[in-house]
Amino acid sequence: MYEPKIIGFLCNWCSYRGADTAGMARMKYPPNVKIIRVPCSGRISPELVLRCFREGADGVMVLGCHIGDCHYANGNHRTAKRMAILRQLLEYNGIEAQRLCVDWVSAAEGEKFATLIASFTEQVRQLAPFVEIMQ
Amino acid sequence: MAEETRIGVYICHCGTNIAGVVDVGEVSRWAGELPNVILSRDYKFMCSSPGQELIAKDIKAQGLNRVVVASCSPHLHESTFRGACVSGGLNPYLFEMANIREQDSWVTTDKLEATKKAKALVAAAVYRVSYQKPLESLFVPMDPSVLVVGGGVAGVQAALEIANSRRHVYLVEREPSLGGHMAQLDKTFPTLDCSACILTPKMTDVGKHKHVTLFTWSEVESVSGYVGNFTVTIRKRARYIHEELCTGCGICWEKCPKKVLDDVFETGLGYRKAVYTPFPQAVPNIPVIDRPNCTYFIKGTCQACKKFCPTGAIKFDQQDELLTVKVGSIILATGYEVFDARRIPQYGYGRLANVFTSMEFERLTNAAGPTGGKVVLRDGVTTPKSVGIIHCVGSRDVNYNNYCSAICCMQSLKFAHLVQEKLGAQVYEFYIDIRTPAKAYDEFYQRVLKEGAQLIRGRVAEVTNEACLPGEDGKLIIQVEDTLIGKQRRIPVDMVILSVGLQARADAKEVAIKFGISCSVDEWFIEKHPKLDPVATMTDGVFVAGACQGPKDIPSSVAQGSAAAARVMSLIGQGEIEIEAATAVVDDGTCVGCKECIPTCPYQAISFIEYVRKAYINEALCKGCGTCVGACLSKSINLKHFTDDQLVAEMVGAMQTMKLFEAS
Amino acid sequence: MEYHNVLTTCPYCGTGCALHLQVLDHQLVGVLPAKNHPISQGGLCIKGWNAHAFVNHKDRLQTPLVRKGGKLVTATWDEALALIAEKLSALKAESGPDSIGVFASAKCTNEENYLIQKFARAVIGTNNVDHCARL
Amino acid sequence: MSERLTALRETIRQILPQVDGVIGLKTGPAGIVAPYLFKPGHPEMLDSLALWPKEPVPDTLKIIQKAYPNARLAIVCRGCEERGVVEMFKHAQVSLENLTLIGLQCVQEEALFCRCAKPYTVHARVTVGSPIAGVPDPLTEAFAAKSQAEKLAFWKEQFQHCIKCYGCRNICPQCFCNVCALEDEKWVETGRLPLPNPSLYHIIRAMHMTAKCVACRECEETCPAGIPLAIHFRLVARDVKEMFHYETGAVIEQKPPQLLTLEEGDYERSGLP
Repeated sequence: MYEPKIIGFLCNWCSYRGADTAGMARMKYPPNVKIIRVPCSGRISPELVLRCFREGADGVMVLGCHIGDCHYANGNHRTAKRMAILRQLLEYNGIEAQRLCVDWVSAAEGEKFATLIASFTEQVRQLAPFVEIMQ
Repeated sequence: MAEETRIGVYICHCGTNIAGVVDVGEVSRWAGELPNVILSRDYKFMCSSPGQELIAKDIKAQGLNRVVVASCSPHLHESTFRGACVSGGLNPYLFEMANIREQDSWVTTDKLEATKKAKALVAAAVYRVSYQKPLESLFVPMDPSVLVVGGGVAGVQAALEIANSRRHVYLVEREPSLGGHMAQLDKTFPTLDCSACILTPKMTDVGKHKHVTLFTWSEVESVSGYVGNFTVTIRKRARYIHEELCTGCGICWEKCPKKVLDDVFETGLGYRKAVYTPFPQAVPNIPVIDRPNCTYFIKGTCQACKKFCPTGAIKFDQQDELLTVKVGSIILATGYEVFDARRIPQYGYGRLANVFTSMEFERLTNAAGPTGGKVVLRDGVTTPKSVGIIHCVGSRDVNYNNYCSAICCMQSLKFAHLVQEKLGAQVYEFYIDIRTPAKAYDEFYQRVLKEGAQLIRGRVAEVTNEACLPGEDGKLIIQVEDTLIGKQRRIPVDMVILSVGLQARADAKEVAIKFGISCSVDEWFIEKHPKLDPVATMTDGVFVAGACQGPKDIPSSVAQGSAAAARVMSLIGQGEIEIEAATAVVDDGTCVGCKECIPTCPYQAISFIEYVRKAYINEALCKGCGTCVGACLSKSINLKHFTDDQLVAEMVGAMQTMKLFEAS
Repeated sequence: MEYHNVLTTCPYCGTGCALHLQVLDHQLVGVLPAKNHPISQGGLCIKGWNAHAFVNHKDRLQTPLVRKGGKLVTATWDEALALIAEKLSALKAESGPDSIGVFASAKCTNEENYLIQKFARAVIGTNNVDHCARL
Repeated sequence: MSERLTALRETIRQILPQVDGVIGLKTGPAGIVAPYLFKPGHPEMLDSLALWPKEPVPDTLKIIQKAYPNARLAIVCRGCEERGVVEMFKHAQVSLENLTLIGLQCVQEEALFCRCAKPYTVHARVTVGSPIAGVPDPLTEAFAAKSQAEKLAFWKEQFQHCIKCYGCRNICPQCFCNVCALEDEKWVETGRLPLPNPSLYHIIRAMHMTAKCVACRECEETCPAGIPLAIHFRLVARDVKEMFHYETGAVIEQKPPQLLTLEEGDYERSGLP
């Protein structure tokens, strides 16, 4: 067992606030995910996700507003499309798609956020450290 | 030569909020060794005045050109610390925040792990801040006109406040008259003053105000632009009445032969004509012709109203009009809907005649209502001798709405008082908890108790007309577990009132998208901050007031109306508006003109310059979402303050720290 | 409006990959590999792919430069060659022919490389000849 | 083959007088084939007209149109090249105005060589040869059947040979950026050969080719290491078709899916929560 290193990209308006909500409610979750705030999940280019893996991240989370609730109307629609393809591509390259978590967390869903962090950390822990894959 | 990067790092204790879990001294010591960090301090409360002064002083004394504060969420204090940087003479965009409270000390159990995580987050911020560039904000003039959507009490209040300070208000109301739900109510709790009596003067003030343009029977069609410069298209639906010619004399609806069940204002208890104003005090006092029910529109005959109208104001050929107005800010006060009691079949609404909803009861007891204020059963004559009032119908219920509708307790107690006062009937209230927190509310509760209402604590299981015990014949029986005595009870009554909850309007989501704001899971509009910015939204220049933001009573709605007006006035007072500096820019040296970005922009801020065949972003329209950045394959678009370099540096900072801990 | 391809050999190493220089209106605009060429069979390495890049590059020297008073100034070929001859002769007279080495480029053709070794051995009189890409 | 060549020559001969030039292939010195712009007034050049090996002619079209935006041109294109032209049009790189597509239908052996699913044109109104059905792509199928570990091992072996010549990118008509993300140290590590595996270079390129790759297989053909690069692109193309109902080059008016908001069902098919 090892401690997975995870980077989480959170949109400023829903998911980051969801994380704040979890914090305000003092919900406990594992410390493995380091959060990077972006204005919208649509800002996250696939290259950014891949660069995380290159730096040795064992998992990457991309969290945005729920479909239909995007602060920028439909920025997360592109996220949905890009990330769906990126997950497939990871598979085609022998990287488990489970290493890339794409989900939607609203500002109110502190509990969902905390649960998601915990379950994703566990999910990644079940896989080999990424450095062992990337040589 | 490039200027040397000099970073100051400040670790906030936040009392014990952070310091109780994270070893702030250790984080501060460790941050001091990060590249380019000139000084690193920890301090009890960074957001306090001395904390802010510390930053300003260090910037000047130590020549800091970058500042990192590790404390709470940037949503709380980013602007505070940016302000501190500015007072120290530093561009606010050379500041970065690490969230070690909401994302660390409050959520991490293991102190050692929390300290490690704090280090990683601080390192990420330190790495990032080196890449940050000073940004200058764009200023655009603020249009002093205001759009208020919704003519209920919150909207009316907001419109009045703004108009009284001589700024122009466009007030749009979907129904034929202002008034909203409040116009339907009889008495208002806890003072029991007549709703119409206190609302009507406000409505008339707005109606005749020289700084208000009223659009009733109208809806907002579309909104474009941004704070300070919105362009709003309003659909003014055809009333088939010439508004300037109409004097509101009422001859048309007297002469109209077509009676229509009024299921909006009179909740289906009364009738109106096919040409009507919803109630006598309507503002404007101009009727509308109900096209689907008007004989002329159905059969082409009748025209009674037209024949008798003394001013010739009836215009059957009127068309919907699309009007465009320019405003600088918008207040949404679109109100609520009541919960549909039919959704709870076991309460019998719609099936058992004498089960009423709270809104129906308001009309029954209202002197201007269909029964002239006589509280009678559905047969129209019988006076009930006993009345059961059920609280929380559709509220605080996992099957329907999880939240408390805030008004039902007081409303139900008010009903108890009115029933006893008017009929002397026995009243039973069925409640889960009694919530009477505002001024003079609990006193009212005590008063109703003294008046003899029986309060039974328990969620009602069923309302039925199937008698099985003596004394139940011909009655409605309320089956409930009285949780205070721990027994099942059957209470026979003549009339049941369901205190139905409030819920977001069916089209709330649609409206939210139109105005670029967001909705909660329950579809209430989301405010910018639940405590500190309750009437602003995430979209600059768009504010919310009243029950569209969540269940609210009249005092709170009025307060929010005023609050939203105050926020708008403060914007107008600034004269010009600072536009988000973190916008996207196209590097026209590398743009290949593939147009991939153009349709991705939710704000139509990107255009294609044909003669150079390159994309161009209008910074005033850009909201800085960065979706175009994610779409640009040649990486020719960059989002200021969220550049690839900055995000990569932030990530590398976090990763390297994590790897360091892993190795050790 | 005229577009055609000129078949040539990549100048960078001894493999002898064939490549097409794309010519639009007498301007070199790009490189294409030669698919049915027996040696390179449609492939090129990164050097070959960029073989055209220097031709119209703004930094490419168009005339010889001679340092005068610490500054490089443009000169004619005659002037430059005369200066080189003068300096080489002086060096040879002063320190002998083995004080001079000749270093040839992979960008030169076989014929040019033959000539330069001839120059080193016959004109200067040294065996100090080498080449940067002895594949 | 020669019948097709004669027919194509005749077709071009007829079109030539109506246009400023026809882009096709020409046999040069030593029988080496390259793209060429046939001009009216020089029909004799058609004697050296060639069919095979195919070349990335959409790129040639782009080069000429950038310099002569108003020229009336015709282009001899196979199915893949036609799709390439259509996709480049969608990205504002070529114009379909004043352009005549001369469709050249591939024959069985060419289709087998390219493992091509659509060896025929669909938009060209002038065509030469008769369209044949697509052939399966055994390489891609075999890959798709592999397990996670086998996929990883497969690419590890393949990418060991990559010399990072950027040829796959250079030759690709759909790679038209002025500045390439693959040359940015932020995204692709520099100075490292063999490439680390999984190769971010190739994942990023495949990502960029989403809904753009027209399956022309030029990248595979130019790869000095013989890496079967098309596998990536073809699998992604299949996903794009399933998730977003988009096929490159099929419908000129259809916008590429990355640009569009989600349409009904898109989201469900994307497999995201």
